[in-house]
Amino acid sequence: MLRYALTRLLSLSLSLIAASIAIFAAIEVIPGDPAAYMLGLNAAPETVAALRDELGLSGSVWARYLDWASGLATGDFGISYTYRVPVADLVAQRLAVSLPLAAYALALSTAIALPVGLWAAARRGRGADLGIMAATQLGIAVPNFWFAMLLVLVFAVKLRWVSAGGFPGWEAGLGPGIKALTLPAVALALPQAAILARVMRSALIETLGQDYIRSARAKGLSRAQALRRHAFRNALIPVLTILGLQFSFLLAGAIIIENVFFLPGLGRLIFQAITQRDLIVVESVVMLLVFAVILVTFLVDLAYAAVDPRLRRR
Amino acid sequence: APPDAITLGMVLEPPNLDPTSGAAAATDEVVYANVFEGLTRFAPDGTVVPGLAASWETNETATVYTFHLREGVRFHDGTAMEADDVVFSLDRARGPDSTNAQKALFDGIDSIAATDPLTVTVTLARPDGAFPFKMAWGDAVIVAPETAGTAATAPVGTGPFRFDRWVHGDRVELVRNPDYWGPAPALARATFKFIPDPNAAYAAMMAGDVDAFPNFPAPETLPQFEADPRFKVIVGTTEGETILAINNRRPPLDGIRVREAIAHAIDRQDVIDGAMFGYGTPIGTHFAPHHPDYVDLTGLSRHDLKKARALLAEAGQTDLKLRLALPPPSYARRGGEIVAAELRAAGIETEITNLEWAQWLDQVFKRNDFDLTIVSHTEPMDIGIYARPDYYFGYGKPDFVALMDRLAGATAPDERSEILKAAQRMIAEDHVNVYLFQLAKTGVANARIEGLWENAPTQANDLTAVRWAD
Amino acid sequence: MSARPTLIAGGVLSGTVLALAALSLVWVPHDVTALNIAERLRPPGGPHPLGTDHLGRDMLSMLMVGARSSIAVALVAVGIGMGAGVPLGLMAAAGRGGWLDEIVMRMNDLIFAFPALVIAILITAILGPSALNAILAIGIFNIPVFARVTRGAALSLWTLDYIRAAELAGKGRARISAEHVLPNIANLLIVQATIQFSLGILAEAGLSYVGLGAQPPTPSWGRMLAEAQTMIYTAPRLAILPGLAIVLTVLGLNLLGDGLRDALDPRLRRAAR
Amino acid sequence: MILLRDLGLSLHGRPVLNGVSLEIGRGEILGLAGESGSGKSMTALAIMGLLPEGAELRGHLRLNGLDLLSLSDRQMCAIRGRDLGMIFQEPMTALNPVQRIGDQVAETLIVHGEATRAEARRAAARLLHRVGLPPERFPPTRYPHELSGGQRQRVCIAMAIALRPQLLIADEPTTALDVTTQARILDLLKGLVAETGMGLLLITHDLAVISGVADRLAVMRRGEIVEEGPAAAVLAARKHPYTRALVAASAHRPATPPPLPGPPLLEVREARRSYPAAHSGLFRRLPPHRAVDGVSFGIARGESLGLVGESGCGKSTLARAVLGLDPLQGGEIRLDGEVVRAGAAMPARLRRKMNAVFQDPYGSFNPRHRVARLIAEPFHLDGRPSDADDRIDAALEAVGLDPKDRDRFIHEFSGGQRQRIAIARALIARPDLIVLDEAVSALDVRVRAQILDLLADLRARFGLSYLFISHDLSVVRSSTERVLVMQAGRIVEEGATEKVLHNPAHAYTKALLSAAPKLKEPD
Ligand SMILES: Nc1ncnc2c1ncn2[C@@H]1O[C@H](COP(=O)(O)OP(=O)(O)OP(=O)(O)O)[C@@H](O)[C@H]1O
Ligand SMILES: Nc1ncnc2c1ncn2[C@@H]1O[C@H](COP(=O)(O)OP(=O)(O)OP(=O)(O)O)[C@@H](O)[C@H]1O
Ligand SMILES: [Mg+2]
Ligand SMILES: [Mg+2]
Repeated sequence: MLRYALTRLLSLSLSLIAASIAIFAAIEVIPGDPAAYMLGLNAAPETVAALRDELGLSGSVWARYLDWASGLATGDFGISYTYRVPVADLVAQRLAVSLPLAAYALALSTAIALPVGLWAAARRGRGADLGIMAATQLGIAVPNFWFAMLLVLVFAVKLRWVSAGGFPGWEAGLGPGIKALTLPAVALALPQAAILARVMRSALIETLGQDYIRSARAKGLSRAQALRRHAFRNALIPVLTILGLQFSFLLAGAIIIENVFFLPGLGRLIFQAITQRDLIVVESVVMLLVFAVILVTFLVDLAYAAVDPRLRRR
Repeated sequence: APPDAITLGMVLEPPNLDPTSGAAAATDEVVYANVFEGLTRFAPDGTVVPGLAASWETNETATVYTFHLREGVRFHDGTAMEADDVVFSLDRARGPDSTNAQKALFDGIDSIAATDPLTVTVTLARPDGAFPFKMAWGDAVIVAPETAGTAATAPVGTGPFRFDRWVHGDRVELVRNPDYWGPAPALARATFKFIPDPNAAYAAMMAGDVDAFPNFPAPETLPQFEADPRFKVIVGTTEGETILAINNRRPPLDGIRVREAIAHAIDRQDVIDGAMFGYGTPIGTHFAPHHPDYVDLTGLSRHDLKKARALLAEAGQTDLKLRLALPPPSYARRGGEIVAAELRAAGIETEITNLEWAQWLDQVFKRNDFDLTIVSHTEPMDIGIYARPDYYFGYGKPDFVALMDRLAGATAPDERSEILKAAQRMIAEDHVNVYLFQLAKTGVANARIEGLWENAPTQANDLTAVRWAD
Repeated sequence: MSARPTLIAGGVLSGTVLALAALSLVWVPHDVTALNIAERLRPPGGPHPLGTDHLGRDMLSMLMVGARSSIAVALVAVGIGMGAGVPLGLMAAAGRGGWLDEIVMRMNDLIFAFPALVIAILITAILGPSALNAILAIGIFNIPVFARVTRGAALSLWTLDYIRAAELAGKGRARISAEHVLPNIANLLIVQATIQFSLGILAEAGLSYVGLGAQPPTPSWGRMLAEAQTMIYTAPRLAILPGLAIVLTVLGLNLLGDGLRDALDPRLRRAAR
Repeated sequence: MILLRDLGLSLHGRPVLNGVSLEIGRGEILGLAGESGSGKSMTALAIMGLLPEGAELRGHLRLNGLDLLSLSDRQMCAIRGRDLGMIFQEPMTALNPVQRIGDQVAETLIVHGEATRAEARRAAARLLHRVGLPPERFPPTRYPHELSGGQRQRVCIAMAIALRPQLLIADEPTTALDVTTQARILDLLKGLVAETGMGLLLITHDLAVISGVADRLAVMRRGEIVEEGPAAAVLAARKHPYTRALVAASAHRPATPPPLPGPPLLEVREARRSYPAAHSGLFRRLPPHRAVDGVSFGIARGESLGLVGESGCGKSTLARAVLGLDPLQGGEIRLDGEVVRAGAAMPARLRRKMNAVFQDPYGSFNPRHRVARLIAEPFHLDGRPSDADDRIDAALEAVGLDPKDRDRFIHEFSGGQRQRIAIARALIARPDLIVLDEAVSALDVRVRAQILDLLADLRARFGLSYLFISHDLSVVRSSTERVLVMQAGRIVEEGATEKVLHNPAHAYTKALLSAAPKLKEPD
């Protein structure tokens, strides 16, 4: 087990190193210069050069890579070129929005999808099932930014129940914070819920065909009892896999939704940092995301083991 | 009582809050006249009026300026603003390590001296009648030596509002400065909220999340606001000459006939209607139409397909293929599509490439690797760029340079006016670029808000006079 | 659930879109590169059955040509994903448990670990926005998907006795993969391809929406949607039509995938009979 | 007690059962025999009310006079598990893999409201002990995957008998298990019947099993009961021709030609192969598991050598090594004097001399290829010969199929026919040695007899050698000259088949033999 953990750790750090090189290389070849961007149309070349020096952009590629990578390893993410504040602070600010948003959306989609999937599986082939499946197909097919726009139109512009976007900050209190994240979370969650419900349903149907369900029925369990007590847990593995993927997606992939709701999230930070060539922010945030994804994968693996005892050894 | 707080919408977030380093218009839109002040300042109508200098005088030849500072001005950290700070600020801006984006403003300065705590004398190398105008720019604001280094994140100025906090990616908040030297502003608190998505901007306005959006990004929705009594639409002028820039270095674009053909191929009104939904004023040269010295030269490049084709045939360019590089703003992206279609009608094929700003700066602006591009030049009174042969469109004709040199030395209003008119005519006749339209300032605000600038002589959201009506 | 209605509905929907896209290669009602500012924002009717857009172009023609770019991007991206992912998956399965398998799978994990949209933005920042780069960005993320699906299915095939028999006949791993493994997982791959295809169309729309996809004057559904979004209040048709086109196409492809899966799955086929 | 009268069943419109009538009393064991697909399992599921979707059931089904067919599903739920218990055909998959065995047993009690959770737990532990899983060695907290097939079958039994049902249905409770485990399970069932007085419906296609256990026997064929009566009498009299055919087939012995003189064809010396062991606990790693541990033997030309031993003793591992599919970690294998090595290192010349027939007649063919292509696969090594087509036809004929079958797909053949095609494929390149790894275990008795005949015939005609692997002693007895007995990776006994199986020297062989059910020959 220790050896397993060690090899796992080694492959994890190798992945991270590979990722850091890939990111750094990609960013090196991006045309455009943060200093030129910041100084605009009228700046003289010497001014740009002066700013480049000030930002520490004039060293050799290797020196800069090592500088950055060793900084990362010690938890020092560097200073943003444009904002001039520590990247770690920026990221922490954004995570305070993105992380709760992702968790909120995930919780919503799970809370919708699991019962719906269960319900549809129990009524497989009947009208209710067909209706639900048609609805999920539609949920997957609708582009989420389109759906988000619609939500804003109805709930913010027409009904004025919530504001059209923005985030007051957690210091304004838990209630306003959650209220501000509700529409974006719904916009993110519904397509995900549609996918999850389908996965849940087909996993359940798969397990319902297993011999042990028949064993359970032979003991005198009703159809519904067998579904709840035996099929559900066995169907969780594919559901967990999808949940893991969805969390990673939600954390960084919400850029478009963040745009529609003008939320100060991680996705927009990257987007903006790329346009402004705030490269150190891009590098560090992408690294952080890669790390988060690897971590989530690891957690999902742990969750597998919690669900399925057959996976506990190894 | 009427509310004393306001939330303003802005499309772009400033990268930092130091106007003396970096060119971002968004920085000035937050801090100009609110947090930082210069010796002089722009009034809403574009004239230059006293700022921290209550008055100034100049010698006969316009080479020595003496500024008399106001009394009792304090920085937000409580320290007094005196002549030393002015000397420091101007020296810092023109020094060798300066990262001031408009360093050229200070080029003419020979020396600066603090005669006494409230008097500053600036000696210029050459006569410059426009020096007070230059000192009104956001890049020339006065900062204190102790706090200049941290202005990017914690700006300390002398203005009517103090910086309160900045939630990155979301908003900047300012609060009233109780120790302001001038009349106290009506507002106690102002929030600048950053909303890049035009649709989100619309929704935020409609939902009442934002009280005013001085540069509203979706002109197509303005009729909606006009029809709604809750809002008022403010349409004004800006200093933004929007041009189809032509790389004058590159054959066959170095030939005046080809450039003229391009100019005749384009229907300005189509571009204004299609890209800006009718907001914008056609221009025929690189000059703001609201300026008293403006000459209407649009006749020189009237939409005339036949003429365009004839000129091309004359130049032997019957199957011309050009690249059109477009930066992100919608005037460029939408306008570019229209321009491309109109050029095609005249027999010029164009290939559109959309670029981010950083790419545009690198490829078009720095390496001059382009044929055509669309961009808006938002600096006030910037016809001087045509005198720079190394500037991206590469004009710099000696006659024009001579004209500009004369302008720098001229102090008499009549003479200046005459030179400016000649310059306008010269670049229009040479068809250096295609002059499309003057960008309009289209703002939306809650109908009860008063005192917002109608026009934009510089990029600013001056809040000193803004108030809620009862 | 019977496979038939799903299959037919999916086939008809995606077939119509494909046919319209194909038709646009030879004929469209109006030229989509010719602008007519005077004719802008015309309501449906007359020469323009679906009206005109904010630059006076015919909406129907725009939608037809837009289908072409959406489909082309998604199709080529799926092609890239399959072209690279399937061989990788086959190789990994053939060398199961070995170093090759390990390397291929770790590389896959790494690609998965990068947030897709961010990489798309980065690629665009490096190479400039174009349909080609959208294809590249979407294609790269299809590779691990196909590699995983292929490897998973191939692994279970490798335990079967007919693979043993082929080994006994002296066939090498590559040959066995091509001859015995690939044909037997083809169904699965086809189904996955329809799913990825529909995801590709959504991704193209998303990328175009943030300005990274097909470039003007080539119309694309995503860009039409993005450009029309602020006009949703004045001319809702402009935003609704491309949105509807995306929804219907994706829906059609998903239904097709579902139907194919049911039709090709021998277990379900038997039950349906 | 349970009474079936004129039970008819169709699945999706296809008739499966036809006028089935049966009766089981208290304390009685009824054996239900018949070849694969005859409808045995469907009869059982009909009684339980757990028929698959699309089933239509007619006739009468009474439990102590109560008409089961008129009950709602809710009412049936109350009866299932309480009055009717069932053990399913496949023990490996009959248990929920993510639930502890104790909880699965306890669930029967809890669902019927017979016990609180804690009581049910205690009762489950007692039940598991009773079926031979003492809590000291097999705590109820174990998960199914931590048990062997036989042990899992015991858990299923515990589940089924928890509430002392009046009728227990055991559907092929031992087919998946090796002989020793099989014997223990059958003893357990017999004991339970004697002890609790329940009725037992024992379904199997193995007449030998029935002859040892059942009081009465019903023989089923194509959904009908063709013969029924006291087990001993039915087996002795064999009135119905089908019964006769079944019995004859299970006792079938093909003629065995003698081996050819000369040097041995295959020599295996000190072969060793181990698999890395699972981790146990946090840091400890168990020593590697030795699947084949120093095995030596030889096969002469024309000889058929048997290899027996219980499940998991290493037979297949050894076979794969012989075939050059898996590498050895020690020792040596020589075929015709040349060393066999796994992987690409194996020369074509050598590869051609061997082939194999595997257990699963369906899984050994690519479902997408036609028979001609499937059979011709071994030609790959030398390129397709010019007379390939003729040889394909000849091979098909040799295994008793029609050359016209060459254009059909594998799913169009029955299990027996498929196994013949596998043999045709093994033969076509004229190998010297064929390894038969459980090649007949999946087939029902009648088809099995045909295949054994065919193999013997081919051996006589072409002078082939066989390595014949099986855990079924009767098959080995009837078709090999010599036999190896394998236990935990080692050969524990070796000798002439007759001698070893009649007069075993090693204790393990004795145990194997005594566990194997035998069908008594009538005088
Ligand atoms: N789910 C099902 N759907 C349709 N037909 C089925 C199904 N299950 C079994 N059958 C068919 O019903 C018939 C009887 O099957 P049954 O399982 O009762 O056979 P069996 O006698 O138990 O055979 P075996 O010894 O192989 O278990 C067979 O022809 C089989 O193909
Ligand atoms: N790939 C493997 N990894 C680890 N252990 C294995 C592997 N394959 C087989 N074993 C173990 O090696 C032992 C011998 O397996 P083998 O398949 O040779 O048994 P067998 O005698 O053929 O049994 P059966 O009659 O059930 O087919 C078993 O204990 C099995 O669990
Ligand atoms: Mg059966
Ligand atoms: Mg085996």
